[in-house]
Amino acid sequence: MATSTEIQAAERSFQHHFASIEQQRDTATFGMWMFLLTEIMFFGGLFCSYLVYRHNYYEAFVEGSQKMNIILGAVNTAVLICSSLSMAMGVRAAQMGNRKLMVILLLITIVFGFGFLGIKAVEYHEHWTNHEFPGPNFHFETGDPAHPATDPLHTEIYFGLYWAMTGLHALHMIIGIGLVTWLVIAGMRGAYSPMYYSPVENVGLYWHFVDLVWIYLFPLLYLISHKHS
Amino acid sequence: MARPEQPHDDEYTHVVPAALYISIWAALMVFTLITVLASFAELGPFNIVVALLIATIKGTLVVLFFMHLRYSPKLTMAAVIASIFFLFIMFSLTMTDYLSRGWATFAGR
Amino acid sequence: MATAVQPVVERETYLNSNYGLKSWLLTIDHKRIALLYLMSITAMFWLGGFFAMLIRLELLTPAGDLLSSDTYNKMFTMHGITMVFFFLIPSVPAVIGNFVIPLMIGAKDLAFPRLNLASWYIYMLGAGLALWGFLFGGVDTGWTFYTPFSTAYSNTHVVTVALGIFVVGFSSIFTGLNFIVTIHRMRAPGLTWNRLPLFIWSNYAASLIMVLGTPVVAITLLLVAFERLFHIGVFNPALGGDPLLFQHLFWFYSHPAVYIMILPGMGVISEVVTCFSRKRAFGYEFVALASIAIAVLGFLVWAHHMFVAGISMYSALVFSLLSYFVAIPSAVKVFNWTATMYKGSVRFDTPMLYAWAFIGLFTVGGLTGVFLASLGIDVHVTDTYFVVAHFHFVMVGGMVVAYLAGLHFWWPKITGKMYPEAPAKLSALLVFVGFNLTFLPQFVLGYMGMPRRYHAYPPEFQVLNVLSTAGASVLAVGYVLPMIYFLWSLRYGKDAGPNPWNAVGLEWMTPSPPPTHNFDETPVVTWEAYDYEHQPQEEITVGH
Amino acid sequence: MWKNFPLFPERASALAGQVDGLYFFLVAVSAFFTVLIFVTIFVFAIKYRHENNPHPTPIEGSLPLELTWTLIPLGICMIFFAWGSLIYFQEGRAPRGAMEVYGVGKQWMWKFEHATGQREINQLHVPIGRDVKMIMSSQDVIHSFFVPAFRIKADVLPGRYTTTWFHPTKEGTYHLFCAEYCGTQHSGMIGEVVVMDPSAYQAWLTANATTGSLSATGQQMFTQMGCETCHRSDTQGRGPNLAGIFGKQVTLDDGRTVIADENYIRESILNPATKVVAGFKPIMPTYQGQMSEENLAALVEYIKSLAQPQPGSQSAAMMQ
Repeated sequence: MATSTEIQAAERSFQHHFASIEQQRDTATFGMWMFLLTEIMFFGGLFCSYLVYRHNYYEAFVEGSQKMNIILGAVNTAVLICSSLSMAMGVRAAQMGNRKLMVILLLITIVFGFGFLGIKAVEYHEHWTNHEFPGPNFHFETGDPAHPATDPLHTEIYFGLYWAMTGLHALHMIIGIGLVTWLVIAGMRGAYSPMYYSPVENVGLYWHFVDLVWIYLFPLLYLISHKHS
Repeated sequence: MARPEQPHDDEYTHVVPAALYISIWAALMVFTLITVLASFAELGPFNIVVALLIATIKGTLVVLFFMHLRYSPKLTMAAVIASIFFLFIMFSLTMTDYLSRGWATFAGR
Repeated sequence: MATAVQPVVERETYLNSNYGLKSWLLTIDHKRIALLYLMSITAMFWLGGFFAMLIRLELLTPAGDLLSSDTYNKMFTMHGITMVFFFLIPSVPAVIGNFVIPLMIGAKDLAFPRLNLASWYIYMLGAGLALWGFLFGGVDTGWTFYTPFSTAYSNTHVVTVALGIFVVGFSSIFTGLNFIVTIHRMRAPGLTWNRLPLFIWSNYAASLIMVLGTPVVAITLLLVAFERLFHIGVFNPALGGDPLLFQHLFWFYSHPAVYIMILPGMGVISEVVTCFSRKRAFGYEFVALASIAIAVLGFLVWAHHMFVAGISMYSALVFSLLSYFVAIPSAVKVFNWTATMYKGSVRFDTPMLYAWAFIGLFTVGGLTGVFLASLGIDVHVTDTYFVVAHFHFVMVGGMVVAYLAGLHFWWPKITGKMYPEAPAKLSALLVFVGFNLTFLPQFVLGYMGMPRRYHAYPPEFQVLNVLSTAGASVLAVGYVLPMIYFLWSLRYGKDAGPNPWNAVGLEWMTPSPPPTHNFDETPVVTWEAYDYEHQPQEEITVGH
Repeated sequence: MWKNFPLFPERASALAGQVDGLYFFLVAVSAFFTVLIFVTIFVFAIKYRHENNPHPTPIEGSLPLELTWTLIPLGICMIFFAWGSLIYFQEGRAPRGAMEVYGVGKQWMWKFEHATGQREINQLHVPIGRDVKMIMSSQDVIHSFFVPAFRIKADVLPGRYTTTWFHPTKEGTYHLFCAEYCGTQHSGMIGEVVVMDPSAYQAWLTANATTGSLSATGQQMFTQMGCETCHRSDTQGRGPNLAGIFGKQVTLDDGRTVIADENYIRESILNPATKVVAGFKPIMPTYQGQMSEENLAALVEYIKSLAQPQPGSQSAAMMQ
C-alpha cells in the first residue's frame, strides 16, 4: 500500500490542467507512443534508402556485409535483449512499488547499455582501421582490382548506410542511458510509486523501441548472405 | 482526484508476471540464435524472408509484452498500425519506381 | 456593459496575470506561447516578404540587372525556406491553433505545456541557425535542396541551413504530437468526436502529417549533411548514389507538407463560414472526414513532383492516378462551404471576406493542381511559372488568406479588442486584387514556357512579369495595413466582449482575453457543433 | 516592351497539338467550376445577406448532393487521367527508327552530337518531319531539357541516360531552356532549336560534316580498346556477341531479365559486374572514370548500330 510520502510525491507530480492523475498518466504514455511513431518514420527514411540500394547493388551489399563481425553483432543483440528484460522488470518493480529492486534493475540496464556501446565501439574501431568508413580514406578491395566483382563505390554506400544507421542507433542508446540514469537518481529520491511511475514506464517504452530497431538492423546489416565466404 | 486503491487491477497498469517476461526473453534469445544459424543456410532469396520473418516475430514480442501493447488502449494499437501502414506506403510506392525502371521504354511499334 | 458605475476591478486575464519578460519567456500557458509564435513568425514573414520583393523587382526587366545571379539564386532559395518552414508550416497551427485548440475543446491547456514551450525554443533555435546561414553568405540550392547540386556543387551554407530546418522540424513534430494527444485526451465532458469544431478536425489531420512526415525530411536533410561532410554517396551519382532517391524521400514529406500548410487554413474557413452564415456546416461529417482523407491520401502522391525527373513511367502512372484522388476531398470541402451559405443569414464582416477570397483562390489553386497531376500536361508545365503560380494560389491565396481570416476572427478573443472594420475590409480587397494580379499572369507565363528560378528571361515574357510585380506591390500594401491597424487596436480598439460575433463554440464562452486557466469551470457539452439554431439571434453589436 | 507580347507558346511539334487539346479541355472544365463557385458565392451572399434573410434555415446536409459532388469530379478526373496518360506514354517512348541526337548538359551549356558526327553547343539543328530522339546525360548536376514549342521536357541526370523525342512540324527557331535549377548561371543555360526543311538540313549537315559518324567513331574505339577480343561477332567470345542485342530482352546470370536499352549498355561499360548476361563470367574490367560522355555516346551508338539489319542504313534513312 502507498505510504504518505509516496502520496505526496504523486501529488507533487500532478499537473493541474489534467482532471485526474489517471488522465495524466494515460496522456503521458500516449504522448510517448506518438513520439515513437515519429521515431519509426525517422529510421524509416534510412530503411527506405537501404531497401533501394540493396535492391540496386545487392552484390556490393553482400561484399560489405561480409566485413561485419557476426559474433560481436549477435552478442550485442543478446546484450540488448537482456537490457530490455531488465528494463521491463524495472518498470514492473516500479509498478509494484519496490523501489530498491527498481533501482537495481535500472542500474543493470545501464550496465547492459554500456556493454552494447562498448562492443559497438570495438566494431567501429575495426572498421575504422580497415578504412571501411566512407570518405576519402575509404578503401575496399574485392579480388582482382582490374576485374572487380562489384563496384567499391557501391560498397561504400553500404558502409555509409551502416554507419548512419548504427550511428543514429548508438546515439539513441546514449540518450537512453542518460534517461535511465535520471530515473535512477529520481528513483532513489523516492519520486516514483505505484501511483506515479509514468517516467519509468515511458523511458521503458523508449528503451524497448531502441532495442526493436536493432532487432531489424542486425539481420539487415550483418546477415545479408555468406555465399562467398 | 481519484486515487486507485489497487493499481494492479487497473487495466492500463497491468502488472505482467515476471515469469512471462522471462519466457519472452528466452524466446528472443532463441530467435536470435536461429536467425544467425539460418543466415548460414543457403536459401537464395528466402534468406531475407526468413531473417525478416524472425525479426518481425521478435519485434512483435517486444512490442506486445515488453511495451505492454497487449494491455494498452486500442488507440495505442491504432498508432502502431498507422506507423506500420505509412512505412509500408513509403517503401512500396518508392519501389514502384525502382522495380519498374527497366520496363519497356520503347514504343510498341 | 454594466460596469459604468462600479469602480473597474480589473479582471485577471492571461495577459495581466503576470508581468515581465521572464513571465513570458518561461510561460507554459498555451495562449502566451501562441503570442510568442505570432511575433516570431511575423518577423519571418516580413523577412521572406523582403526576399520576395527583391525577386519581383529583379524580374521587372528581362536582363539580370538588379542582383547578380548568385544573389538572385540565394534570394529565391531563402524566400522559399523562410516562407515554407518558418512561416507557413507554423502559421495557423502554432499561432491560432495553439491559442484556440484548448479553448475550443474546453481544456485548461495543451496536454504537454512544457513541451509546447520547448517547441517554441526549438523553433527559435532552428530559425537562428537558418538566419545565421542567411546572414553569413546565404544558401543557393532552392528550398528543395536537390542533389547532387546541394551535396557536391553548391559552395554556400547548405549544412547550416539544412540543420536549421532539421531542428525546426522537431518544433513542428512536437506541436503536432501535442495537438494529437490533446485532442484525444483533453476534450471536455460531452465533447464527442462528432461534436468537435471542424477547426479541430483539420488541425488533427495536419498534426498527423507533422508527426508522420516531418521525421522523414529530417533524416533526409541529415543525410544531405552527412553526404556533404563525409561523402557517403547515397545521393551523389558520381559516388554511385541515386539523386532520385533524395527526391523521393524529400517529397514524401514535402508534398504532405503542403497539406500541413492548407488543412489548418481550411479549418479556419469552416469556422468563419459557419459563423457568418449563422448555420451549421453543410455536410459536417463529410468536411471532417475530408480532412482525414486529405491527410492520408496526401502521403500517396509525392512523386507527381517527379514526372519528368527520370522515374519509371509506370510508377508515374500510379502516382498520377493517386494524385487525382486527393483532389476529391478538397473539392468536397469547397462545395460544402459554398452550400453552407445557402439559406443562411450572411454577414459581410472582414473574416468572411477573407473566407470568400480563400474559397475562390483555393478553387483555382486546386484545379490547377489537377493540371499538374495530369501526366501529359505536367511534362510541359512542371518547373515553369505555372507551378509557381499554382502553389502560390494554394499557399498564399489559401493559407495566408486563411491565416488572415483567422487572425481577424479571433483577434477580439486574443486581445479583447476589436480591429477597425473599414481598413480591414480595404486590406481584404487589396490582398485579393493584388494577389490575383501577381499570380494570374504567371499561369500564362508558365504555359508559354518561362522556367522557374530564372534570373534573366527572354524579352517576350516581360509584360506579364511587369504585371506580376505591379500586383505584388498592391499585395504588399494589403499585408502592411493589418499590421498597422492590429497594433493600433491594441490601444484604441473598442472592447470586444466575450463574444463579438455571437458565435457558438467553447472559445466564445469565456471572457476575452481569457483567464489563464481558460475556464472557471470545465464546461460540459450537450450540443452539436455549430448549434446556431439555438443561439439567440442577437445583433452583432461591436465593430459596426 | 509591348511589341513582342505573345500569350501562347508556338506549336511546332506533332505532340503540341495534343497537349494543347487536353490543356484547353482542362481550362474549360476549370473555368466552369471556378465560375460556378464564384457565382454561387456571389448569389448566396447577396440573396441571403443578413438584412434580407435574418433567420437562417437550419440545414444538416444532403447525402445525394455529397455523392454528386464526389462522383462527378471523380469521373471527370478519370477522364483527365486517361487522356493525360495516353499523351505521356507517347511523349516518353520514342518510335523505333527515330533519328538520334546525343545531348550532354553541363554547368551551364548544352552540347549535342548528331549520329552523323556533327557537334554543336547551345544549338540544335533538326529537320522538319522526322522523329528525333534525344539521348541525354549530365556531367555534373541535374539539368532539364525543355523546348516549350514542342511541349516536351526531360530531366538530364548525371550517371545515366534519359530520353525524350519530338516530331517537328514547323520551321523556325525555338527556345531551349534548362528547366531544372542547376546553379549560378541556370538562366543562362539556354539555347535554340532550329527546325529546318530537309534540304536545308542536309546542306547544314554537309557544311558541318566531320570526319566520321558517331558509330564510326565508336567502332574505332571498339577496336582500339580491344573490346572485340571478347565481344566477338560469333558465339566463341568470352563476352556476349553484341550484334543485334540492342532493344532485345537479355537474361542475366541471376535469372532476371532486362531490356538492352541505352542505359543498360552504358551501365555494362561502366559497371560490367552489376548485370552480367547469363552464361558469361564477370571478367570484364570497369571503364568507370576512363571515358568521357562523348566517347561513351560513340560506343553506345556503335553497339546500337550493330542491331541494324545492314550497318550504315542509318545514314541511308537520313537521306530520304
